[in-house]
Amino acid sequence: MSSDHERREILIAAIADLLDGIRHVAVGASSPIPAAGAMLLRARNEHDGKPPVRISILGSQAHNFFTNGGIELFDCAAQGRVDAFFLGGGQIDGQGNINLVGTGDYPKTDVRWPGSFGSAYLYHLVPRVILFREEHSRRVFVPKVDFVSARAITPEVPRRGGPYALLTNMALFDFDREAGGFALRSVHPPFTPADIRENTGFDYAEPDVVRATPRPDAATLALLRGRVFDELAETYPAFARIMKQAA
Amino acid sequence: MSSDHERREILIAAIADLLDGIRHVAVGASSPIPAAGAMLLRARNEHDGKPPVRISILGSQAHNFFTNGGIELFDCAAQGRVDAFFLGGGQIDGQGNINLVGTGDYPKTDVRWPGSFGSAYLYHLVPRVILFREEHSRRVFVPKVDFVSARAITPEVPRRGGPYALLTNMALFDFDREAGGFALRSVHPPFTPADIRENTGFDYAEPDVVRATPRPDAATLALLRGRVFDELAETYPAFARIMKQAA
Amino acid sequence: MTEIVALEALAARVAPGQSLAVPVDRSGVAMAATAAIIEAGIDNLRLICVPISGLQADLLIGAGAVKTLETSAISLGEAGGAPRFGAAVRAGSVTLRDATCPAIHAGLMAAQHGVPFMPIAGIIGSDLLEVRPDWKVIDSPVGEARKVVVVPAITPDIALFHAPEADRAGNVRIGRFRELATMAYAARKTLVTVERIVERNLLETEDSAAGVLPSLYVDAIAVAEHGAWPLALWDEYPADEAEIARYAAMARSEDGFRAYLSTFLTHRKQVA
Amino acid sequence: MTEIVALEALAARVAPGQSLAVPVDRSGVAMAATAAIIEAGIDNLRLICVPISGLQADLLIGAGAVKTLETSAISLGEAGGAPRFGAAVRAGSVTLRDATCPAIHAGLMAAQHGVPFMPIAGIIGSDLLEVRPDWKVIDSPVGEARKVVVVPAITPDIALFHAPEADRAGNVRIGRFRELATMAYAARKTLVTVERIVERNLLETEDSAAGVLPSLYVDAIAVAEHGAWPLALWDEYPADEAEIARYAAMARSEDGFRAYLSTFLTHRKQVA
Repeated sequence: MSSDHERREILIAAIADLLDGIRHVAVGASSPIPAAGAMLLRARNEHDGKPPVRISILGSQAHNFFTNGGIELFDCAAQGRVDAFFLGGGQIDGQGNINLVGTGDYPKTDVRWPGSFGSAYLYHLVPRVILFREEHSRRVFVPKVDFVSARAITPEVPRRGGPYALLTNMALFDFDREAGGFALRSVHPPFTPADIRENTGFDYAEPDVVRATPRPDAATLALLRGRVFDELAETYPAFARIMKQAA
Repeated sequence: MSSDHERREILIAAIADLLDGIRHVAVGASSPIPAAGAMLLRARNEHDGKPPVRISILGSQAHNFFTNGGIELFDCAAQGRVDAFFLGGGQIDGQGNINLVGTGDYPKTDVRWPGSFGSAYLYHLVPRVILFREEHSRRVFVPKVDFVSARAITPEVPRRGGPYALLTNMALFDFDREAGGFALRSVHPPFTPADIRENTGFDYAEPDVVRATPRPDAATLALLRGRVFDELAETYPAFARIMKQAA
Repeated sequence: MTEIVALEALAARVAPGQSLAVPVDRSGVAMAATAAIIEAGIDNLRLICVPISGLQADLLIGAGAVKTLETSAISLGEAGGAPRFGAAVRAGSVTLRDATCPAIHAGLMAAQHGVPFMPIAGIIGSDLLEVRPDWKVIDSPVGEARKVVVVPAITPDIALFHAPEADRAGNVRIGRFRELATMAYAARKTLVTVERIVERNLLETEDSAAGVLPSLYVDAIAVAEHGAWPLALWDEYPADEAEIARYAAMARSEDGFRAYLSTFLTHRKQVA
Repeated sequence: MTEIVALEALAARVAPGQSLAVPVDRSGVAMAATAAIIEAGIDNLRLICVPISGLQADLLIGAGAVKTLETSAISLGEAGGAPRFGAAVRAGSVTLRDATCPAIHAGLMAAQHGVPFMPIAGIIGSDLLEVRPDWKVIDSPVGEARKVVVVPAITPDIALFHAPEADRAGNVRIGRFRELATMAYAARKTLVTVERIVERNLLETEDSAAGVLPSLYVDAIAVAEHGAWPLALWDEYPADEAEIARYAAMARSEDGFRAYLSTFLTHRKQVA
């Protein structure tokens, strides 16, 4: 990968592909790459005459069509009206569980992160939760999280939601709900499957031939560097400016 | 009682007295006499330098300070923010239970009334529920209601609400929550305690000497026929006009 | 995304046998759409009144369109009792699901929050618990020992109401009548008639957005001028009390009701 | 009825040991009042963040005013982690009640509706259930057999927030930020700071009323110009990101925090 900006373009395009087919995606605050991915899908669908995509960006004025206060995103998800959402995690384990609370023993955790936010709820209710964590390291991807903010699989209760994929700076994984774990789908150039294995603390399935994550094609890049970064600038002016300058 | 209009003035003044000390009274739609009683209390408190009285009239624009839709009155009562409310009843029994559904066997009732509205809920939650029913007859005041829309006494569950008094065209009763029944407080002239006994289908306590319900004094009448009927005209123009003409 | 369609097309989205949630008179009742539903012969409806109804329910009942009726009351207000409701109760031709106002709100809120039930204060001791076996009394699982009533989620197939205006994107102005939003959150589909479509974006400012139901919850909109008539629409127009009284008088008999209905349906077509 | 008082008098209505509900940054945080509370030495607060907090909580924690903390997250957003929160967790000086956003909303709504608990979707499988023994998992009393989480009612002693404006009667404009209304419905007392008092009646029109918290729920109001600073207030003013970054840097050490706090309290007095 020749630059930060190219890496980001790959991530944004990968996110747009992961979102293909959805009608409504919600994006958390301070998430320029997921937001750009969602906007890219919206622009592409519009260009291709496919169904429109609705994007809610929490905390954004321009992309907020909620009018019932802070509960509305959660209610909306519970009603089945949110198809995709993004979650990160200080730790993510091989079973897809995420930890947003801290490491070590609760409550006097060694490292304390902000907290679980809405994860414990939304993980059950949003069909395509995309785990997005740029740092790809054994510190983040652990065999077992120290605190389960949100659990991926709960056979004891019906649920429509859960992890769909895991996207990092190095690779893209699918989550297999039947098997209850991740499977490597593609590796972002210049990384190799061995790099992924070395930097991932949990076990995962790996196909015999692992493909490279595709770079965005020319049409995608044109949409991205034009309309999408312009739209993104409303909510993430600094990020959009850097991306446009680099392009 | 020399006229309909004098009878109504007695009822309005009696309601104002029953509401004495409250901060917030809610009045149902189509209830000009309870609304006038509440407005009389408000005017009197203001005149006497006593604490202000808030009046919510359901369905009124001018007396609506709710902004959260139809649930707000009910929530407000559940929060302990409504001190008094009025309920009627196609039947009311000696235990204070009310029937707003119908007579005979449910569901194919012989006579069907509109339905229970919010009574089953508010009776538990509003400390001073004033039962107001102009018709005073054995048809209305029965030993046992055919359908309990709302029950007055439920020892199995904690509650702050319940009946406080029963006001009719002929008399005023107190409700005794300990004893679980009504006690005659006063009889509107020209009726006698014997008239009340004859027209009431349920048993009730009666003091040795039953006083006459007082006619409003001059100061009260002045407030009522002036300011109160003017205020009432916003919500009940026809009723206020008739009352002012007769006065 | 919200579609803007003709009134007949909107009514055609209601299928026989569906559950249909409608609001109290003062919140904005889709009377023109109700006429179109009756005209289209859609029947076996499971009507859910949020939390009470009047002329709209009585017309639908009289027209034979209602199979079950969940409501806290049916009344024509100043004009008195609802005659076709009364007749249907006596005939046993409609299955009653008598309720109390906040229980209907609570059931819709359960659907709004995606939970199977909602606890509710009060009600204990009421015979409503006898006639509503779907309502349960449980021991509170938290706090001090006490009984609490729980009501199941109400998920209407269709929510239907009338509002002053919508924008081109399908955002609908509902003002303070937030039960309209609750109905839409809870329902599988929401159909709205409006007096007019406006060209501005109703979500544009913080002030105008506060009273808006977002298009996310609105499946189809039809313009129906004077669409709540003869009922009132907020501060847009008052109820036509004379017309409602005329209905109350005529609907006392089955024949009178039929005559009224025929005129009412004709009137609707003349307006449209 | 709502009283309009000075900022210090408003802060003095918060007593040590009370539970205090405060909103997320974007809804309007009463930072000037927070300074007044710290200055008045009010401590042992049980802070309830609706549903998360940032600078406000970190300042109160750093000042030693917080005994227990119920929140779904504490973060300074772009400026990174909340340093005094982190230090307090390591020191074990604050009792944590970790939550998830909709559970805090649900707890407040239980209080709003006057019920002891509220069911909530999801959560099952989360370790939050281990650290929140007051949350229960029950068998749904209605519908098909399934487990459901229930959370107890949250009834704050005080709800405190900042808004653009109130009228003389005490009606407060809250726009779309309806969690502010939920807080007020649930709380025993509600204290509000505003940028300004307006002379018109905010309930006057259907449009302006839609975004109003009625005075019925508001105990006291104080004017505090720029009262959310350095946080944003809706579209009135943006966050002072440089100031928040300065805080984030200084508050890494106890001494740095003390120095910041001292300047912050002084600044507040200069503005007032």
